[in-house]
Amino acid sequence: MSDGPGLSDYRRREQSVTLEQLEQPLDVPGVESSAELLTLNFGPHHPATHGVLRLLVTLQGEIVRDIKPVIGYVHTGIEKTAEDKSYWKVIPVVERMDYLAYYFNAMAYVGAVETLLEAEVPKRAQYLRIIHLELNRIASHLIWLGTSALDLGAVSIFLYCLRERDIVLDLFEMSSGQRMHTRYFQVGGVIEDIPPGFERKVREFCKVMPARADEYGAILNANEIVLQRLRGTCPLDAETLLSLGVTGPLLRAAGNPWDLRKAAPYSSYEDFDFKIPVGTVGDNYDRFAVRLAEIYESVKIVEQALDGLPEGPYITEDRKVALPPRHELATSMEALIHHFKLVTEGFRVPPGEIYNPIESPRGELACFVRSDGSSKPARVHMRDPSFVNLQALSHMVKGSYIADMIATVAMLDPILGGIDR
Amino acid sequence: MPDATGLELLAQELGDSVLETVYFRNRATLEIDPETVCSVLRGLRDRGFTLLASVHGVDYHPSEPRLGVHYELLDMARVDRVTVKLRVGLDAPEVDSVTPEWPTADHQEREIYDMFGVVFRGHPNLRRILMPEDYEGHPQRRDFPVGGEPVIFTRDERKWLEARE
Amino acid sequence: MAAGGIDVEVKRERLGSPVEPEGLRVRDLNAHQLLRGADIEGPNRPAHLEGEELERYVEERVLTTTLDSAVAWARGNSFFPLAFGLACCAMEQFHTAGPRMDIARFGFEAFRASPRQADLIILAGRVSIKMAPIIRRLYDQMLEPKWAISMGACCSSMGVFNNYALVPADKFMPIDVHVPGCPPRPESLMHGILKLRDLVLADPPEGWRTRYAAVGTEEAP
Amino acid sequence: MLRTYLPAIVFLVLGGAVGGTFAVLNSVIGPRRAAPHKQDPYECGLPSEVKRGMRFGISFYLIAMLFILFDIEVVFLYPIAVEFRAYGSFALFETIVFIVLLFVAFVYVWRRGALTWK
Repeated sequence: MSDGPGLSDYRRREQSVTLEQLEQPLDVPGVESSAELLTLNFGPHHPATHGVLRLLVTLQGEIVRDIKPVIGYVHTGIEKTAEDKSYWKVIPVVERMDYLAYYFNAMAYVGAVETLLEAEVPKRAQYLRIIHLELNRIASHLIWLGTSALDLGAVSIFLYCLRERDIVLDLFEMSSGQRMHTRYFQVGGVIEDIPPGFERKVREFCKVMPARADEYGAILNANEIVLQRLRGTCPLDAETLLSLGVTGPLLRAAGNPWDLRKAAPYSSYEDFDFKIPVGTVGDNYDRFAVRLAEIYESVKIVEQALDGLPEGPYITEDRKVALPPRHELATSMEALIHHFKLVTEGFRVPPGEIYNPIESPRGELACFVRSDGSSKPARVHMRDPSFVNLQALSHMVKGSYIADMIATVAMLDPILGGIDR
Repeated sequence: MPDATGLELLAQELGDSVLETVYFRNRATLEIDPETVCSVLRGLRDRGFTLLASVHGVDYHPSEPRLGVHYELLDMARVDRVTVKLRVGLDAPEVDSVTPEWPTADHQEREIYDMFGVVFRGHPNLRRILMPEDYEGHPQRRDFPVGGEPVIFTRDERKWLEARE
Repeated sequence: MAAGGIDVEVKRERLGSPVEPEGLRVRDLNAHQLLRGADIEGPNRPAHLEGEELERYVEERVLTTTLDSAVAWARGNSFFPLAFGLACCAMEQFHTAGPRMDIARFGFEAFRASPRQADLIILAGRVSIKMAPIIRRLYDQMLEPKWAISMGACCSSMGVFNNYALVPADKFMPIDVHVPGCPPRPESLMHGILKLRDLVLADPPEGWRTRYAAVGTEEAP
Repeated sequence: MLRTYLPAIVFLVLGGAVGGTFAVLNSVIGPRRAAPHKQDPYECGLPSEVKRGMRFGISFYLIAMLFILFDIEVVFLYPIAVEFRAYGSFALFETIVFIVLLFVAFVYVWRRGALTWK
């Protein structure tokens, strides 16, 4: 497959882009000749970019003078694929966008379709959804903590976090049969009720997790190197963050307690009491501390949701939307017709547009669904928090050292699947 | 959410640039004239909608004018959301860019340009963001083929090899 | 189905040689008995051996290996994978290197950051057309001899997203092992790597198709 | 004379031999396949744009010189430390003077701000 004399079209494409085109006149005070500046690819394949993010970094010695994120290296055309699938089949496609918070993608999409359909989600399904959402938030924060500590040199924390995350993935496998991209959320509720032993295992995990989080806190907060690298580096105040549209732990670290679970509660979040960790200065240490504290809050929510888990159906009774249970198919003809109609063509959604925001581990994740009355969505767009938060990177990093840039990219927690969609 | 009457009041205050107001599933949407997008957003910002949450494009293929751009605005004090929608034809897909006033729209407008071909006048760095720089065509338009190719399974490997010679 | 219809009638005959008798386990047992001299003649045979039994005994006990099978053994057991996560499969790749699945048991946990020190590239995730030339360049810059594992359906056959944006890895680089799954479990990635190790050790276990020379089991064209 | 140096010589010969064989073994056994971009500099998977004539900033050289200065100081301490008991108190004072002198240099460099990166 080597390209031989004529370049294959992939190779020609990439080499056609040279840095001069991307170069912009650099108005850096005090640097007249650009001989001292070095433009470097902090490129798609790099251990510290948390995915295939390419940062065009202009360096003056150790100091970062200008940074330009170049993305699109894992663009999969998910929004285009979602447009020619029926509503029911879009869920697995949408889940694969932000591959650390897959339950949140499904929740945003399913919430939007339920609002369009005005389908009523039973209370038990809402509680089950919250349990899985908060467990997924913990799992996402664990991968963030592991890889960020890896970037700062604390390699063993990576293995501890994976040990905890394995337990959470076992819970997902127990309730839905698959570790990742479980397609557990359906329009109108969840696809299956939780098996009998699930509640006991989740309580065990909820007992173990705070103690483990204390261990991580003890190791990292006592480590002078980590503190030196995080405290006081690359701060950004709340106003600039708001003008850049940044939401989530980055905004809360700067002091603005904006969290959609409290501000606009959805899926019965108002039944639980939990606190929102908020930082003060807005530097890397606050971002780290806010996310670490969120793990404890998520554990509290899961425990309260388990205590208050109501009885009742786990999916909406409306047969137009939800599949009838298997045993009913043998007896009632009507269930068979519903089943056949749903499986072949899928349910139709009244025409309209909806923008459904929820709180994902990285910020406001919203799904815009436009339906034209057929059984396929006309447009599915995900407002991904990492995509918007990435714009704040250049404001944070200009003028700081390379080591601080690596710590800032780690604390930004960008997920390239969500950015490139 | 501004309820139906609040939406009508908002529309009158913003004057004739609002073409239509839609109140659907208690969410407010203002459809505006594309030329006045900057002034409408500035007016809404004065009324408390300080955070521009999202800018995204939609292709209303069968109906004209075809390319739509949506602006989702959020008022954090009153926890209030409003959507500003504008429609642009395929012949003159030109809209004023809001990036100078709202820096968050930078990458999102580049994505709409990359995926739908709507040119934003005044954008500091309008270039493709997701597709390769020298890619032809705007993939998320509805008439752009979904693409994809048949997968080479072991059973028809021979067929592919002959096809390649 | 195409014109051929489903002619999937499975014919299975056992191959000529059943499991190769000279397997290691069997040779060990022979040597043991030779030493005790039990099976030669009569139980009271003196233990020492000479002449022809001595050669057989020595040949049984000493594992004679040619140089390249020794080199293949060294290469197979010391992969240095390139830390290269593209998308969701990278998360499962972390877990393969994590404490439970623990790739370190087989010695492959040294994930190298630069292609200059890696001889196995695991494509964990979906390959977009913008990323394909970069991966090809990385593959060119890797150490010789090099192998490539395409982990997950997106990389092997564009999986769920068969659209304008993705490229199957086979189109631009030679792939040795395809690991199915979306994302594949850590265990199945581990199985893929071990299968590659057997491939490198040049004695891959015969798949059931080759062992039974099964014909007609491919799907219809 | 040879008797006392024998372990050192054996050590050197063995180290050289093992190191040499592994280096040579690689070029003897390893396959050689030319690939288009194999010798290009590796820059995260992209063609590197760094021109040859790129000059490093002056602060890099400053830090390098300071490091060499204080590293040599430590190297001088090793031989003294080996036979410290035999030299008695004379060596102790000598070393202290040596360290104090260099410490003065260190404080000067520190106060002048050469250690902070500009």
